[in-house]
Amino acid sequence: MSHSQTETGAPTEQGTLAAALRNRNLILGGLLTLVFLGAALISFVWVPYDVTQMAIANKIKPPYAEHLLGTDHYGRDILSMLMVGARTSIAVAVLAVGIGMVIGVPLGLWAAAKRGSLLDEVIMRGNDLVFAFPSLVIAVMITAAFGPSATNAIVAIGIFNIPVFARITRSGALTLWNRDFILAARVAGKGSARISFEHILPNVLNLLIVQGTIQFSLGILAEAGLSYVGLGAQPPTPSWGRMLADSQTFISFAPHMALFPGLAILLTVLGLNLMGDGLRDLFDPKLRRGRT
Amino acid sequence: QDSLTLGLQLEPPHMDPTSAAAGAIDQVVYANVFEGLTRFGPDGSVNPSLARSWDISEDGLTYTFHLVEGAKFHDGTDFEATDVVFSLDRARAEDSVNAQKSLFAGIESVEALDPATVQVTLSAPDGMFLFKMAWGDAVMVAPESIETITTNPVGTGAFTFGNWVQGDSITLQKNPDYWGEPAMLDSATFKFISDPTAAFAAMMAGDVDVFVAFPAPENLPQFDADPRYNVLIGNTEGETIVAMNNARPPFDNKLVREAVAHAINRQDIIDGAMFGYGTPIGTFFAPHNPDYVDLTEMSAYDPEAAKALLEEAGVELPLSVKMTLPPTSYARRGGEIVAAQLREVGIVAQIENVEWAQWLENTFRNAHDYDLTIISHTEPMDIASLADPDYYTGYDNPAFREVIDQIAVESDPEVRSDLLGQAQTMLAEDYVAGFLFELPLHTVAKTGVEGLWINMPTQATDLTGVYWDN
Amino acid sequence: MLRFTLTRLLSLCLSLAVASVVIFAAIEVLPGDPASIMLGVNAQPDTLAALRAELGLDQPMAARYLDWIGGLLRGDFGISYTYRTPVVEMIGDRLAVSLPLALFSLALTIVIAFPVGIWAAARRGSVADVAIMGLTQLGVAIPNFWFAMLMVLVFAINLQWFSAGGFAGWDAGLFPALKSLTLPAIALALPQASILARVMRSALLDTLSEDFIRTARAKGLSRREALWRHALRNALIPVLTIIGMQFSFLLAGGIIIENVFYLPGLGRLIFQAISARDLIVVESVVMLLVFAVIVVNFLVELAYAAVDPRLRAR
Amino acid sequence: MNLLDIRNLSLAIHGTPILHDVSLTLEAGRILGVIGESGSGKSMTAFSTMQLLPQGAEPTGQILLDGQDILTRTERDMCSVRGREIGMVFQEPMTALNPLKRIGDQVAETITQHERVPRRTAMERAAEALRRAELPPEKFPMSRFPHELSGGQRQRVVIAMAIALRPRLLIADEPTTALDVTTQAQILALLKKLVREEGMGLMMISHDLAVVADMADEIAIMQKGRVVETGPAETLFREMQHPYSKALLAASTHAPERGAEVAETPLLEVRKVRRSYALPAKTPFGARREIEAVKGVSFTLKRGESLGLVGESGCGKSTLTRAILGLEEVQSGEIALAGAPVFTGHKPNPEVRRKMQVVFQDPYGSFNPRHRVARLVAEPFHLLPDTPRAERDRAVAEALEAVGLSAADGAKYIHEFSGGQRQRIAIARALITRPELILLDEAVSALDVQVRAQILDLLADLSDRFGLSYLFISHDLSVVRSITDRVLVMKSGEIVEEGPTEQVFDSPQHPYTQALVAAAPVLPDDVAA
Ligand SMILES: Nc1ncnc2c1ncn2[C@@H]1O[C@H](COP(=O)(O)OP(=O)(O)OP(=O)(O)O)[C@@H](O)[C@H]1O
Ligand SMILES: Nc1ncnc2c1ncn2[C@@H]1O[C@H](COP(=O)(O)OP(=O)(O)OP(=O)(O)O)[C@@H](O)[C@H]1O
Ligand SMILES: [Mg+2]
Ligand SMILES: [Mg+2]
Repeated sequence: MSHSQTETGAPTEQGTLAAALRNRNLILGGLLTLVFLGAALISFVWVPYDVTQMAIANKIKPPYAEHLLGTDHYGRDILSMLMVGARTSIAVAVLAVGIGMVIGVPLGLWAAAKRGSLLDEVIMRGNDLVFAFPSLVIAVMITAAFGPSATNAIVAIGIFNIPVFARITRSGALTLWNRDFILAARVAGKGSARISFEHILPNVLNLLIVQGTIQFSLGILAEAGLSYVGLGAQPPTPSWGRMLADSQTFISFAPHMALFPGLAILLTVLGLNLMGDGLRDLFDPKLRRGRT
Repeated sequence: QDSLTLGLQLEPPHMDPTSAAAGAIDQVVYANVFEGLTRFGPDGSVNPSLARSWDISEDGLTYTFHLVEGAKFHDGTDFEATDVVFSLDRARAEDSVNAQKSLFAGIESVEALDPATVQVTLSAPDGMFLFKMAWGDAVMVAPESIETITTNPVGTGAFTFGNWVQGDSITLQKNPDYWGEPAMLDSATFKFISDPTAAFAAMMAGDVDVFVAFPAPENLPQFDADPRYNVLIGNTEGETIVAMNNARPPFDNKLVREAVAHAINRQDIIDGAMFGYGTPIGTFFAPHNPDYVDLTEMSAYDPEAAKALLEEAGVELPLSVKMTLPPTSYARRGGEIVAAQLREVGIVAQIENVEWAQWLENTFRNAHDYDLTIISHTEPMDIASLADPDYYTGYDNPAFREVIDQIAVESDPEVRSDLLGQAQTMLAEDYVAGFLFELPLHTVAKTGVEGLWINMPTQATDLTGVYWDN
Repeated sequence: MLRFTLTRLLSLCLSLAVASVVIFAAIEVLPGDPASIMLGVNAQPDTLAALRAELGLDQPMAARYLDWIGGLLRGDFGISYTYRTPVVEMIGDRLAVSLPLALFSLALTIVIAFPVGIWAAARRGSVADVAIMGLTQLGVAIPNFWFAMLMVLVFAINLQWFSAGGFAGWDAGLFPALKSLTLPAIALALPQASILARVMRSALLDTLSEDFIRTARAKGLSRREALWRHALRNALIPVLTIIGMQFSFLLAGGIIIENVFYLPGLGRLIFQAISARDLIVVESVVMLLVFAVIVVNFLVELAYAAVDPRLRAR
Repeated sequence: MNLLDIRNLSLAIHGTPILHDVSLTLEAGRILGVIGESGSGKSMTAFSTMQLLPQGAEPTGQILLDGQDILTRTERDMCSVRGREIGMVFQEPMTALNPLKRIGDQVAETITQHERVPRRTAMERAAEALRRAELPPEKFPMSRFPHELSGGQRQRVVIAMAIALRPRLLIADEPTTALDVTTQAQILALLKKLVREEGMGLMMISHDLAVVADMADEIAIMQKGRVVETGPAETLFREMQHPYSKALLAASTHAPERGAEVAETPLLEVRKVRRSYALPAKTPFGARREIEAVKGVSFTLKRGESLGLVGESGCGKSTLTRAILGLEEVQSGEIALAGAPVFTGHKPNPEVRRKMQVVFQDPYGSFNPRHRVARLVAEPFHLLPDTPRAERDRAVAEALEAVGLSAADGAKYIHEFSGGQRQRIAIARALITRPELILLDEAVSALDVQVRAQILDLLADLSDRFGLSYLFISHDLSVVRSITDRVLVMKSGEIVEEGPTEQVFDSPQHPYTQALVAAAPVLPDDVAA
């Protein structure tokens, strides 16, 4: 026990970093996420094959030396498609979850703070209305108004995410408002907005991390559904979701076409989840190792 | 076995073929439940149906139809000349909602001479009149049943309408009182399966016996290799084209259109989008038609020529255009390939996938707001539609119009054939569109089902001759 | 309680009224004309006009809204543009498939998720936990249709235990009807169960560190017993929230699954209706969904109070 | 053989040593009193015996129960030991109860867990246990939820839970801190009876030397994770060797020097305050029932004054505190601080709130588990905008040191502290902005006498220097006597007696006050000297 305990009260940055480094989930998750993020970034400067170029004669080839992950029904290189598709898919999912969180979480906190009031009622019924609209209808409405694009897919999925996060946040916040430390915060003169962010939010963070990673993977898949009706990234811009959707009818004789985008989604989401779990442990004071 | 389950991709919205364009309606009821004065045969020929014969006056203006005897509607009432009058008058009435009202535009009057004879007077001679009377939109309906025709169709056909589980299936029953050759099946059920993968699974699992217009050509080799199934490959009336907006730049310039035509590699599209099925076309005409002229060489794949043409046209490269794609699989897939091919010659076609409703509204109907689109024209003999300068293609050629006008009134087959050839050549020479292929029809059937139509001269699933051969 | 019920009802009515305006406004502005879709590419302008008149589409929007809402109040949802049948009947028919399917898959979801989530939480950090969470990961990330297809390949095509799709209909009897809903219900339940299990685990872990768990253990409860009897209920609120959302979602959200199994459900109805611009059907279904979501959330709110006495007051 | 024999128990949590070679023994039918410094490891020793240590704890040594080592026992074994063989009363009753379960069920669970009895029998026995713990179900229905009980009432639920099965060993960690002296006397009598008549072994952790002196057969004194002295109760106090023990005893009679002047201007005015709680209706549409916790209380607190509030557990003291703080609205009556009402309209008045701070009865629950202590202590700075960061940090460090903690503790989380340490953190938080009025609800109940003396000095000093006023709620009459000028005696939601502290305690008028004063435990005269 030779490590010095810092005498100032401030938590040491190294302490957090060291804890983070000891966290296996965090590291593994971070690595996985980095691989795919890296692939997306590399694709800006280099891909094995141009994804806009087709080679019909060479279509539906299982993996072999020249095409490590095989080719799709237009003879395009699946590896390259995956790399470029990572850009769209990750961007859509991250931003859509971001929109859902940035709007939904405060709404949920607000509603919980004013539980039982008119405001709560208005917020939650508004959420119900948005939630009840089938995402397809929202998608069609948005395309109709603004034309199809990946941006609009982000907005559509983001809108759908808002009530999800609002509800989850509110449910977590409701019980917390009964805790005594809220009284202490109120004695310190903090208003409900401040209490919500300083005291409620950190305590619902676990729920949000879990829900966030779930919505992330649903977002990648939703983009595929939306591009089917015309919203979403327009071809030839590839996206994982659409690669999957396109491969649907080939599944019985060319499973590789679905397998690799499926794996890509799976591993990315897995990475994020591991990271989520890791963060959760990192932020959980009771699980922290001694500050060494 | 005397019942049959058929898979269809689209469910009819309702059962009245005379008040909607949905081919899905005809697909179920044409020739099975409803019959017209004439009807299409499996090869597209026009044959007698409820009119057993007819006389045409010298001037070609008066048609006298002799109706079959003993025909009854399914509700038990007799089919008589007054029903013909009613049906045709209803279709051409002021407030008619018949989707093909133009079929009846030439009719001056319809009269019942006696219960078994009807006289139709035209305002001008029309060589296509009997053909027009064979359409699903011209079938005979019973006046008493008009109120409920959308849910309970009453016709004269070999099958009566049985049961409709909306969203799922429609069952037809054999009509024991049929006036003609009775059906060989006791009942037939149409199941509606829109998802291509589901269609494959349903067929494989044996849930359906026949799938008409099987939607995923990529799965056909599997059925072909399987002795339990037969794959019937036929043709439709669907000319699939890359439509170009002739009315606005850059495609108002024939050179640019020609460049596009040469940039397109038909075989790649047929291989990539249709998995090898489909006959290449070089003009807007069905290749199985005897009057078809093969002009594919005029728009042979030649990217170098395309580039040269673009340069000649003086357009700035890369030329950026929009390609609007409706939701059909041939359009979405074909569009992606076309875009890739165009990119090779310096045309960047931005793909915009749209819904059918939007395509109809923005591309086809009002605004004609598009540069390129892909669509299959499935009506028989629809070359005439291109003559309309207000048509979405925006093709405005008085010479072509004249030829089409002549065809309409010409009844001498030889002259007609010649005129049709001229019209086809004009379209090809003007590079009105990128002509891709004639849409094929794939029907997958269990071995033992016989008597199915192989081709689809009109949207129909004629079950009158279908039987199990065990 | 009486007052509570009354204010709730009032709130419900108000919400529905507002929702009706929003829904109508949002959906009516969609481009695309139902008449033009029905009559296809060869229709003549006069025919289109005639059909629009017949459908009442030539009326001004306000009049159509009043017509629709007036009908709704009388329980008459109007006549579908494309199907030409009363919308109520159509929705009723579809609900007869969708509602049982939603309930079925929700039941499956709960039956799978609860034990799995609890099990994982009880063994936090163990190999079992990691494996289970990995599996739920798979469940969330695997596209629905993929899994559905896989099941069809195995159970319908190879083993021939089930048919590949379709709905036998309730007339055919309870068993055949349920049988035809089994594969779709499983396909729908898999991702939902994965989600629920993850949420369950997370919420449980949060409560497991509370002091009262230690009290329970001091009474002689094993870790697992403490989890079941004390932590579970405390973790239930977020779980109930998710269940509520899942039910609302399952009612009409299974479009993909309905497509893969060609089931005549509500989701496909919406899809068809929106493609055909059968707006009156879309509006009515969305209205119904809003109603369902509000009711479900009201029930969830009641469940909160049932679970947590501290939420009863006020 | 000894019932409990702890041998050389050492403990580290995440590598930080907490206990060093702790050895204790306890025979059946006897009482071991454990006293000592706050944070010295008393509770950890108790948790070790139950094998309910926090995450990351690694015990070494031996804990023999009937000669069998608990540390080597399997978890399964322990499950049948806990609750039946060993019962435990937790130090912090507020968070020890499941908020979602009725108290009757929670008590009955101890029984059903170990014996196959029908639910009815279990409930009857639970009722019996509650009755013995002075919480008769007739007055406090078993259908209540924990949040509907006062601090002392919850503590009694925890006691009922621990004794329901009459375990052979009872570990009571400060079992009576939240109880008024009369109730405390009854509980202590009950415990004694269980020990003497049924041969139970009792390990009683307490800061109240008088209580320990009265109850214990053996006494152990702990400091800094070590047992510094043990011995029989009769002799230990007189023959203490260890300097810490001596210091501890000396501190027990310490009375702070107080020289603050009480101004005549009233600071806090409470007039006819009523507060009632709604209980759920019996039937869904039936009328709501209410219980009145505070029934028209009036008093004034003058500037610079230290006002004591004593009274029966559950008489409404904490409720009154919350009302004064403006945390809950009252049904009727007025509360004004320096002339300004705490509520304007239905909103708490921020101006007034700035002038008040509080130490809640339940220190643990009043801290956000996810914030570090430094941040928690700094929270009231929110009331004073624009305090520079550096100044805050300095103030936090100062406050922590003032209550006997170190500045480094600011980097820890609240669960890493002992009960008394948490209480001190709560005090540090209340003092940090130097408000005009501080409400202290059982603020020193978990502190050892030495630290308590330090805190009381601090309070007196602050009052001297800054004119702070206190409303001091406590069950410990000697503390109230040493720190307050005036005292209010409360019973069943009403103030029954009021007057200068000396006068009320020396010649109580109201029968309840007389009972209180009579029941207060005192150290034997020869020890206290
Ligand atoms: N979870 C934990 N992590 C790290 N340190 C802890 C933890 N819990 C307690 N401690 C430390 O262990 C020491 C002993 O704590 P314990 O609760 O046993 O004290 P105690 O003697 O019961 O004090 P008190 O009388 O104040 O309750 C304290 O210094 C405390 O800071
Ligand atoms: N939320 C509630 N619902 C119903 N009754 C309550 C509620 N909170 C407190 N009570 C009751 O009000 C009375 C006063 O409680 P309070 O907490 O003010 O007592 P107290 O004087 O602080 O007691 P103690 O000294 O035990 O902490 C008690 O009888 C308690 O049972
Ligand atoms: Mg302690
Ligand atoms: Mg209290």
